[in-house]
Formats: sequence, structure tokens, C-alpha cells
Amino acid sequence: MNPENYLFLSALLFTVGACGVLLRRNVIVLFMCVELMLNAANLALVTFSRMHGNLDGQIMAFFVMVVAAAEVVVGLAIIVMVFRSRHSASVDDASLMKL
Amino acid sequence: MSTLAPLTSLAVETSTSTGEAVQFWILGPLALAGALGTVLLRRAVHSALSLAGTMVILALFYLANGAYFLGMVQIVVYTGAVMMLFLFVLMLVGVSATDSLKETLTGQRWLAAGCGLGLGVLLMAGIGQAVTGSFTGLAQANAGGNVQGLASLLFTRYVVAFEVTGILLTIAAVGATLLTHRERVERNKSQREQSQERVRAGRHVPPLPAPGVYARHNGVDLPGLLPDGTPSELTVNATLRARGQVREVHREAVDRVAAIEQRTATYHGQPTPPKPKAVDSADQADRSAEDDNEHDGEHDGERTEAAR
Amino acid sequence: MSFPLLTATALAPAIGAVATAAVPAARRTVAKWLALGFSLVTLGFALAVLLRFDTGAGADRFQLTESHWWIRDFGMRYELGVDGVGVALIALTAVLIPFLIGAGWNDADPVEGEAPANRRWRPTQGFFALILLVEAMVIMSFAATDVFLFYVFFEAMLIPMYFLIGGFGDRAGSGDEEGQARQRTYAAVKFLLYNLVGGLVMLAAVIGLFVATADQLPEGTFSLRAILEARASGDLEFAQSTERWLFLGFFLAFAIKAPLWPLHTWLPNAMGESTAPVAVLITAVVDKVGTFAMLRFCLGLFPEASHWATPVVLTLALVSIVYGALLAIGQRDMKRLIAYASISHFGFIVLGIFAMTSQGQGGATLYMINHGIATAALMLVAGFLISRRGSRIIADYGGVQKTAPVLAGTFLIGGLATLSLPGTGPFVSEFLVLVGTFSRYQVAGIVASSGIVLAALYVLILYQRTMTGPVKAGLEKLPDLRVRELAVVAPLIALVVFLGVYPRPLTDIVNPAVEHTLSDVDRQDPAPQVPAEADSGHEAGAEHE
Amino acid sequence: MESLIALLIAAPLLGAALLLVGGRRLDRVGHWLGTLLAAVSFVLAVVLFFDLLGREAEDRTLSQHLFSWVPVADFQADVAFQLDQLSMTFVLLITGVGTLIHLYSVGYMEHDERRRRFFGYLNLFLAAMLLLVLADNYLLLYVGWEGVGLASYLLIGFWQHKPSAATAAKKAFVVNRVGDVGLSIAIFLMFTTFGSFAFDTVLPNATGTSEATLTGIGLMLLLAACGKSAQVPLQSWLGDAMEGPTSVSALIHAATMVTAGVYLVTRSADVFNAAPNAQTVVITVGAVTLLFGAIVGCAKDDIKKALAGSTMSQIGYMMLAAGLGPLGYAFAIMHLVTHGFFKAGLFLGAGSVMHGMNDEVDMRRYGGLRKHMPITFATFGLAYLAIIGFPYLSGFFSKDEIIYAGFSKGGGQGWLLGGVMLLGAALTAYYMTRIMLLTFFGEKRWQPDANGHEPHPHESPLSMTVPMMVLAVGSVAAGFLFNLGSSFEHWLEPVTGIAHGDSPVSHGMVSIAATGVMVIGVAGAWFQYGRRPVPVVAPTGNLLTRAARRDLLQDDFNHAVLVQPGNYLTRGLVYVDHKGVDGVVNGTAAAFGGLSGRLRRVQNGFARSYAVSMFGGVVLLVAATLLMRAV
Repeated sequence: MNPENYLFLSALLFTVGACGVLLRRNVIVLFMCVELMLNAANLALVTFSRMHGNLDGQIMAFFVMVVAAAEVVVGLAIIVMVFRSRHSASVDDASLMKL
Repeated sequence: MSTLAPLTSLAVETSTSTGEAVQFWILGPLALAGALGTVLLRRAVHSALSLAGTMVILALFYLANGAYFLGMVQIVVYTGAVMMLFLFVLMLVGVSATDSLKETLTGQRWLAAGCGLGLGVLLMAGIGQAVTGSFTGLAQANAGGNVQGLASLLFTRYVVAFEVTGILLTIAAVGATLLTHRERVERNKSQREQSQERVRAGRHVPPLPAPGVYARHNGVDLPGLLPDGTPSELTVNATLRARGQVREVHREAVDRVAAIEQRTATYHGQPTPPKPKAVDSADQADRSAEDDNEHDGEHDGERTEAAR
Repeated sequence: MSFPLLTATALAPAIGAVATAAVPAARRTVAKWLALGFSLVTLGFALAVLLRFDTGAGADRFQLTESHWWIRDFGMRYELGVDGVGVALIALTAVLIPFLIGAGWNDADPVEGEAPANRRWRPTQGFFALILLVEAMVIMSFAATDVFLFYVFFEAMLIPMYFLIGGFGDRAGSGDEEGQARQRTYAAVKFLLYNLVGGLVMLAAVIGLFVATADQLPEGTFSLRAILEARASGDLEFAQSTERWLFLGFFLAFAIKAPLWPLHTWLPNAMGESTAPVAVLITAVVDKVGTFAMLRFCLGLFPEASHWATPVVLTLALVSIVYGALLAIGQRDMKRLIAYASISHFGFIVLGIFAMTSQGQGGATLYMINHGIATAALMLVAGFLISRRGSRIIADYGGVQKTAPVLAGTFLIGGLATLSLPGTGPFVSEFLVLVGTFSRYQVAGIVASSGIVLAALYVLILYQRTMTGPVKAGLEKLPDLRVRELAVVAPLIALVVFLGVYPRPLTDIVNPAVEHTLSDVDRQDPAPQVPAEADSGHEAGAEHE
Repeated sequence: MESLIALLIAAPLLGAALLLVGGRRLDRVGHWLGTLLAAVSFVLAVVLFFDLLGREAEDRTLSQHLFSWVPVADFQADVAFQLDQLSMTFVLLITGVGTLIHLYSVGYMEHDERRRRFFGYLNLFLAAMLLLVLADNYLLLYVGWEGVGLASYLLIGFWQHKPSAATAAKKAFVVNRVGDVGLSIAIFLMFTTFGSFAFDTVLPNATGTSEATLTGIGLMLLLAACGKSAQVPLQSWLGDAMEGPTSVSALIHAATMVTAGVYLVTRSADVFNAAPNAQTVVITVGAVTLLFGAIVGCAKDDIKKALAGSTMSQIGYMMLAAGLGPLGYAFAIMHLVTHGFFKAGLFLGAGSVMHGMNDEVDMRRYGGLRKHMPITFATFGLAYLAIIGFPYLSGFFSKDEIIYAGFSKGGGQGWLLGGVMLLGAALTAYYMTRIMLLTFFGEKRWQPDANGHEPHPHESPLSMTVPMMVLAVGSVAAGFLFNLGSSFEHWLEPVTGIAHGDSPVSHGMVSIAATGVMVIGVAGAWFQYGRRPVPVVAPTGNLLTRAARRDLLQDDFNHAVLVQPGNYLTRGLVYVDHKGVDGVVNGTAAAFGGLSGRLRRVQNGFARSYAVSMFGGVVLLVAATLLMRAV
């Protein structure tokens, strides 16, 4: 088989993750879906690096992971704070971004 | 390590080894299933677990793609650290907190589905368009070892980015602590003050009863029973109550308590105490009301479930 | 170079505005006198312009010219200069403003209990400063011969006007303050939006003009004089479609400013809600910029397009005349009535301008002046009346003539001037317009003449309902005109009568300018067909049989 | 000499200015001042008259150029006067009668606290009227024309506290305005045709210009004349104009202003001579009005309105005569002058009667007044005899001349006109006799008025009776003097020209016929009102009577045809302007507001819906890129 299948897989994962972001209301789950998307991207990067025979793709994936880690840390912190203030983990409850 | 076997025979120019193909066709669907699970499962914990699963599989794929370092990092950092972090927060927020399946935003589902479908199709089409029959493996790229290769790139070409990400991580850590650390603005209330205001507020003045009294075991999430055997939620920790994680008190326990009371009464030759209807929450009021007319345990159980 | 007289004339009120605005809150009277003083200084300058202006035969068209670069890269110049029309209108503005200030002497005093404690609250200063500001801008736009310069002031005028309309209603004091405030805001916004729409379209046209000139001339220009010369020497020849589009762009703006049916509905609101002096400012001064600009820019820059548009414009003008008069008859509100009367009069002005005869255009120019003065007289007296009774509704009045004869008398004279009775200024101008129109477009002339009857109707109905008959309850103690009020009205009336009896000075100034305009649009007056040859005589006869 | 012409006008104008601007100080002397200035201009007129008499018949035209009024290109309007025989006649009439009536008003308006203003208005009227007849071009004439309109407006509405008066004044002015439109259009036509509107360019060039144009001008001038002289179809204002003080009715609405139409036609003789069609219309209008007025006059119980009807009909005579061209101009003017005398006399008499009867105007409440106010009776009687054309009184001459001229138009037309005019004469005799009988004869029918005051009729003061006597003398003698060797015709000949058609009937026969019908009319009235007692409340007569009482439904007609539709139109337009024109604007504004309100909804604050939009954007971008690569 050809490594392109990995790409197809990552595309699918990415899409699924995106749908999750759109559908789930629980902040944490939503956040996980974001992680899922990131991973999908990583898979693609890794595959690319293999296809082109150089490691830059992997470097990219590496950076993505690092950034994702940072993001998770901050994001979860925010989630905790929100939960403290309004005892709920639902995104829809924080709907003050109105005109 | 059986998955690592095919990795040794890597870097074929046109097509990968059948082993890898097999592996892909087995694990790929699993990964997809995990992803779907993440999205579709109602309880956050479940989705977290299925996500972890997906990530592990992805780690395997990395390895299969010759990204040994990343594969390991994936397992350690993601599946290890990040997902654990997620689980911690979940515990904090409530493990069994579930989304109700009802969509509140009108049209959200359809739009989401439409977008998802569209994106999927487009990405597929894009990739399909970009398909080139052959690919150059990582044979000579990984010649000096994958980690070394990465390192040589990381500390030469991408050194700036590397430093910057380091700064980013530091900032993230500091930010996280700042965010979660709560500044106390007023001095602590003294015990005296607390009790005073409790009395003023007319709330439960004496200390709360301990959980697990008369119960089969004294788990902290098991409500204590009142003399008539009705469980009192007051005895359970407020957080658990908030999360709705109060354990069921099984009917036998209740009956047994009642029986004991009966026996002691007859032993002392006292008249049987009437079953008091004194209850402390409407929840239990209707429950005990139901106890009289129908005696079905698990039905009772899922009723309380619904009551939550 | 010589003393920049025009700049001085425009600058005086501007400085006055600043000075007045700077007066501390407590010193209201000082502010008033200051404003009056500066308006008089302006009047002095305007008279100087009038005297310096050479009406001789050989005199060149634009005089007292000043010209400096403003924004060189875009060919914008600070270029001033006046022809007869400009001079006359500048004089009108400078003459009217002092009277308006005198009439509005107490209109902007803070109402009792309206936060006198708040020291920064200075409505009076603001009121007079804004009026002076408007005066400055109006004079500037009468004097500007650079299209862009004109445009700037044409638009800038809206800002002070907006605040004058929205900020200072008359003390009708009929309870419902919020309702009035709402009405006022509505009127002000409507005024602003209407004029902005026109202004923006015009801006596009102005830029278009620059581009068009840039195509053909060595460098693009906004200067009216340059364009006229280029056109005369044949260097500049707009493509037909271009010229027509540009014309429309300009005309729309001017038609809104000088409200021409069906773009008129802002005027009744604006004049009805604002105080009498501001209403006069709108109709007698600011709107004149529109008609003036039609005469100077539309005809001057786009002669061919003007010919092309004439039938439509004339029709609109006729509709305005009749329609405005009929609506005036139907009004219940004094000020709105006068506003609709003004719409009818603006119809006459536009009619005269586009009749393209020297009588028509000369008459139109005189009409601008006379209408300004006559309407000022009528509107100010109406304002005095309203301020006494606290109501604009005609039905609330009656028999005023018995309790306040002088007021009634002045009101009647103002009214008679409005219906252009012979012996008052408007008659001369209206008759000239009609003759001028008739001599080229007979049917139009006849239709317009019906305006004479309608004017009589709305004026006399107004007079009859308010002034005659038994005295309405609540008016028994109505005080007659005070000295200040009389001092404001009497000179205006005198002026109206004088211009009716001896308009010669005015015509001498205006005629050469009109001749120039006609030569721009290369039109000659139709020659009388006496004796014998009687082709159009037949039509003429046919008109009446 | 010429310089006096301006003074002629200046005197009353000065009076008007002084009295109106002067304020209360002049209250005491105001009326005398006004009268004096009127008298001054009368004296000047007489002086000028004799100056003219002293000259040759041909150069009896003085002209004075004051200043150039409105010079715009070819449009050259001057303030310049021209005094010829025609103007002179009018000037004498105006100033003479005017002065008398000023004198009369001194007494008549004695108890009115606004008397000063009244005299101011009267002087203003004199000035305007003189300007009208002295102008040497049509535009200046137009100024006077509207000036008298204004004066009449002010004077009709002098008692403004009476709504009826105010309404009447407005009506008069507006109806006159309709006529003025005619005059202005005529001026437009003259300007476009001759390039000028001065008499000495228009009139000489009239012959030789296309007849169509001249007809147009003529008809427009006629329209103006109809408005000013209350001729059908613009007659409706005259009756209501009687709301004004009686002396005003006498001066303006009987003697002078209403005859301005005749002046206009006569002045434009050359135009009309060259436009026969226009002349025919003039004749028709005159004839119709003649009968119309007479019929109305027969039916009215209000003494002033009856007299107003008679005025209309008399002016109808003049108009008709003027329409006859050179045949009739002279006689039109002659009748105008004599009518000026006797009709003014009649009105002053009526005023004096009302003065004695607490301003009662209903003749059915008079009766038997001759013994109570003998002088009034005598003067009124003489004027009465004059108007019905009693032989050898002034009416007799002038009217007979017109009737004769009518016959000498020749042909069936001549017979028709003559017949109509004879019928008119009969009617005149009838209604005048009726007035006479109802007022001065029979038994007393007056009763306490609304306030319960029993009227006790008394003779009016000298200041009122003297003018009446003078006018009575005039109405007796004027005709005779004029006819003395037909001096009047020759006096006017240079202006109007003289022509003698061949009448089928001789002059004498006409006189006999006229006298005959006069007798018939008087007899008819006598049988109806003289012999049996008169009911105090008018009986509902036959259809014609009732119609005549309502001015032959003129007002109903105007109301139905003009006023009512006009009201609906204005109301409709107000609605359209508010809902339609303005509605469009506000609608646009509202539309924008609504739209933005809708768009605002998109910002619902839910992070996930924002996410959807972002996601959708991504999808679009991807699609776009793919498409780019595809093509």
C-alpha cells in the first residue's frame, strides 16, 4: 500500500475532531476534540516527511506537540477557572459574547 | 514489540511492506473508532479514554512512519501527560457529568454535519488529487538515527523556533499557575464568625451527620440513614451531591434497620414506634411515599437516577 | 496683492463664532452682544465687497479674486471670486444674520431649573456661535470658485446646522417635552441624512470632474475659472455621457439642498421643529446655496447637459410650485405652512434658472434675495407669535389682530410679500421669472402663474385664521411686539418694500452675471415677433382658446 | 404741469403712510388729514383738467417719467405716468367722489376706534386707483390693479372681528387674484409679442399683429376685467364685499374700483378692435352679467346686496358697451361716470339709513322712513330716478346711448343686444323701485334688534348728508352736461375713437322704448310692494326667486366645483406627502434598521456557532484553493 492512506486517515480524524468541536458542549470534551485535530495534523506531517524523505515534517510535528502541550495547560487552567466561577462545564453557559 | 518488527524493513521506494499494510488496515479503523468514540460518547471520561486509545494508535503509526522519536514522545507526552491532565480536570469538574443529547442551538447539528461532510470530501478530493505513485522513504534521512537527525535539524535550522517554543512553554506554565491560583481578598472568617452567621442564617446549626451510618459499608458517598431508614443526603459531601454521585442505599439495608428497631422495641416491650414521615428533602419525601405502594429495588434505583 | 476682502468677510464671523463660544457660561449677555457685533462687522465687510464690485460694462466676470494653492497634488486651490450673483447673495446673508441674532436674542437662554448649577452648560453661547459659523461657511461657499473648495463648505455647513436644528427647539412649552425632543432629533437627523446623500453623490461627481479635466488638460483642475476658460478656448470638451452623469451628480445635491419636489420632505420637519431664526437660516440662507450652485456650477460647467435636463427640471419645478402651495394650504402648523410655501418659491427659482432667459435667471436671482428677506420677515413674526402663545398650531390662534395690532400688521405685510404683492420685492422677481419662463416655454409659464392664486390662498387663510375673527381664549392678554422685535422686523419690511419699488441697484449687479451665464449655456433671449410674423403667436393664442 | 401727476398719487400715498405708520398720536386728527390729502389731490386733478382743456384736442396727453423700475435686458419696466382724456376722466371721478366719501366717512365711522386706520386704507386705495389709471404701461397698471385689490381686501375686512367680514375679504382678494393671473398672462403675451408692455408700443402696433395673439391678449385682459369688475364668471365676491363699511361699498364697490375693468378694456381699445372674437366675448359677458345682476338685485332683502346686484348689472351695461368697440367706448365711460355719481349716492343713502337703524340691513324691517330722514330720502330718491333712467336725468342719457349703440351694432345681433338691454332697463326700474318702496314708503316695520334696542331713525349728521347732496346734484346734472353737444364723446374721441353704426331704430325711438320699459318696471314693483303690505319675513317664492336669493347659486356652484374638490385635493396631498413621499424615505430608513436588527441575531454569543461559521469559512477556502488548482 501507499503512505497516502495515512493522509486519508488523518483527514478523516481531522474532520471527526472538527465535528466534535462543533457538536459537544462539555468544554473538556470539546478540548479533546481539538487535540484530536492536532494529532491528525501531526500524522499528516509525519507522513509527508516520510514521503519526501526529509525530517522537516517531523520537526513540524514536534513543534505542534509542544505548542499543543502549552495550549492544553493554559486551556485547562481557564476551564478550571470558569468552572469555579459558574459551576458548569458547558460552553453554551458562557454565552456573554453578545452584542 | 511485535508492531516494531516491520519497521526494520523500511524505506521501500514504491510501496510499503504488506506487514505495515496489515497493521494499517487493522489499526486505522480502530483509530477512527476511537475518534468517533471521543466525539459521540456521552460521559466525558469515556471519550477521554477513547481519545487516549486513538493517540496510542497514532503513536504506532508514527513509529511505522519512521518517526521513532515522535512516536515515543506521543506516547509519553500525549497519552501520558496531556491525557492524564485531562482526566484530572475531569475529576475536578465531575467525572460522570454528562452532556444531555438535546441540541440547544437551532440548526447547529445540520450545519456541523454539513461542514464536516464538506471538509471531509474536500480533503479527500485534495489528497486524491495530489496522489503521486511513489515516495522516497526515510532511509538515508534516518541513516544516522532518527533522533540524531532530528536533533541536528532542531539545533541548527530550527534553533530559533526551538528557543521560542521553550519560552512559550515557560509562559504557559506561569500562566496556568496564575490563572488557577485564587487570590484571597478578605481575611479568613474566624470560627466564631462562621458559627454566628450560620445561626443567623438559620441553617443547620449542629455539625452534619457522618455518612455511612447504619450502611453496609462506610463509603463517603453513601448517605447515612435516618431512624426510619430513609437515607439523608445531608450526610453526603456537598461536592458529590453537586456532581450527583450519591451512592444508592439498597432497600434491604433500610428494611434491616427497620427490623432492628422493631426487635429492640419488642425486647423492651415498648410499642412499635410509628414510621415517621419526617423527611429532610422533597426528593426523599416522594421516594418514601412510593416505598409504600411498590417494592421494586432497581426500579427505585433508576428512579432516583432520574430524580437527579 | 490687494487686501483679501472675501476671505476677511468669511473669516470675520468664524472668528466671532470662536470668540462667542469662548465666553464663560455666566456671561450670556456678553456672548449675545459679541455675536451681534461680529455679525455687524461681517455686514460691514459685505458692504465693502458690494461697493468694490464693479458693475460697469467692461468689468470682468469674477472680481475680488484670490487664488492660492491648497493641495497641489490634487490640483485643489483656495480660489475665491464673486460675480454679481455671488455678491448679491453674500450681501443677503450678511444682512440677514444680525436680524436673526436679534430675533433669537432670548431663544437659547437656559430654561429655568435646567441645571444652572452646571457651570459648563452654555447653550446661549453655542447657539450664537453656531449661527456665526454657518454664516462663515455660507459666505465661503458663495465666494468659492474652486469646485472642491465649494464642496468642502457646502458639506461642512451641515454640521452646525445639525446642532442648531437638533439642539434648540422653540419653547412651545406644550407639556410634552420628550415628544418635542424626539421630533427635533428626527428632523435634525433627516436633514443631515438627506443632505449627506446629496453631498456624497456630488463628491463622486466632483472627483469625476477632476478626472475628466485631467484627461484632457495638461493637469487636472477643480478651478471653475480654469475650466470655463478651457471650455471657451475649446481645449476642454466633455464627452456627452460624462457631462450628463456629472451634471446629475451635482444637480441631485443642489436639488436636495434647495428642496425640489420630491426631495423636499426634510424641509418642513427641519423648519417646523427649529426655532424661528434657525428656520429662517435654513430657508433664507442655507438653501440659497443650492439654487446659487445650480446657477453657477450646473449651468456653468455642464451647459449641454443642462439643455438636456431642462424639460425634466422644469417639470419638477412646476410640480414643486403647485404641490408646495397646495400643501401649504393644507397645513395646520404655522411653521410647516411657511416651509411648504418656501418649497413653492424654490420651485419658482429653479424654474427661472432653467428657463435660460435673462429675465428668468435675473428674476431667479432677485427671487433668492427677496424670498430670503420676505420669508425672514414672515417667519420671525410668526416666531414671536409662537413664543407668546407657546403653540405652532394655527387653530390655537384667532383675533390676534385685536390684541396685538402691530404684530398682526407686520405679519400681514410679511404675508403679502410672500404672496408677492406688487410693491414688494418678491413681486418683481416672481414676475420676471414668469415672463422669462413664458417667453420660452409658454405652457410652463401659464401653469406657474396658477401659483399666484394659490399663494394668495395660503397666506390669506393663515392670516384670517390667526389674526381675524373673535379673540381666542387665552389670547386676551397677548402682548404686542416689543421694541427689540419691532427693531428686527421693521427694517426687513422696509427692505422688502424698497426692493419692490426700486430694485434697480440689485438688477444692475445681477444682470451682467446673468448675461455671462447665458453665454456659458449659449442661449439668447427669444426675440419678440412684432410686427406680423406670428407663428408662436398662434400657439400663444391657442393656449387660451 | 407734468410734474403734478406724480403729486396726484403722492398726496394720498403720503396720507396712507402717515396714518398707518404714524400710530396713536394721529388718532385725533387722522380722519381730517386723510380727507385733506384726498381733497388736495382732487384740486390737483382739477388744475390738470383745466390745463388739458387749454390744449389742442390732439396733444392733450401729458406724460411723466419718474425712474426706470425693473430693467432686465429687453424687459424695461419704467415708473412713468400718462395723463390723457380717459385717465383724466377717471382721475376726476376718483378724486372727486373719493373726497366726498372721505368726508362722509368722517361722520359714518365716528364711533369706530380704528377710524385713523380706516382713513389710511382709504388713502391707500385712492393712491392705488390713481396709479392704475395713470400708469403708462401695463406692468405699472398691474401694480395699481393689485393695489386696489389690497385696499379693497383691507377695507372689506375692516371689521375683522366679524368672521363673515374676514371671509368676504379673503374671497374678494382670491377671486381678484384669478383675474390678475389673466392680466399677468396678457402682459407675458405682450412682452413676447411686442417686446414691451408700454401703451405706446403695444397699442399702435396692435393692428398688423396676428389676430390669434391679440385674441389671446384680449381674452386674458377680459379675464382680469371680470375679476375686478365682478363680471360673470368671477362675480361672486361682490355681494359678500358688502360686509365692509358702507362708505367703502360706495367708493370702491360702486363708483371706482369695480369699474377698473371697463377702464382696462377701453384703454386696450386698439387690441380689442383688432380682435373681433375677443370683443364678442366681452359683449356676451356684459350681457349675461347685466341680466344676472339685475335678477339678483330683484331678489335681495339686504339693501346693500340689492344695490350690489344693481352695480353688477350696470357694469354689465358698460362692459357691453365697451365690447361694441368705437361705437360704445365713449358711452361706456360716460355711463361709468354717471353711475359713479348715482350709485355712490345710493350707497351713501343706504349707509345713512343703516346709520339711523342700528346697522339694520334688511329692507323688510324698514318702511316709512321718508318722514324720519328727509334729506336721505330726497338724495336717495334723486339718485333712484337717475339710475332707472328717468328722462333727462343722467342715467337716462348714458343708458339710452348704450342701448342705441347696441342696436346700431346692426343685424340680429343688434336687435338681440338692444332687447337684452331694454329688459335689463325694465328690471333695473323694478328692483330700484322695490328698494325705494320697501325702505321709504309703507308703514314702519322695524323691530328691536338682537340686543333689544328699539331703533329710532334719525337724520344723519351734516358731514354725511353734504356729500349725499353733492352726489345727488351730480346724478341729476351730469348726464345732461355730458350730452350737451355730445361734449363727452368729443372729449374722449382722441383716445377711444368714435364710430356711428347705422341703427335700425332711431335715437328717439330708443329713448321712448327705454322710458316705456322703465314705466313698466316701476309699475310692476308698485303692484307688488306699493299696494299691499310687505311681509316682514320673505315668502318662499318660486324657484327663480329662491335661486336669485342665493345669488343664482353662484356660491353653491363655486363650492361644488372649486372649493370642495380643492379641499379634498389638499387633504389628499397632505396625506400623500406624509405617507407617500415621506413614507418612502422613512421606509428606506426603517428597512436598513430592520436588516441590521436581523444581522445582529447572528452574534448569538455561543462559541460553537461562531466555530461553525469559522469552520464553514475554512471549507470555503479549501474549496476555493482546490478550484484554483483545478482550473
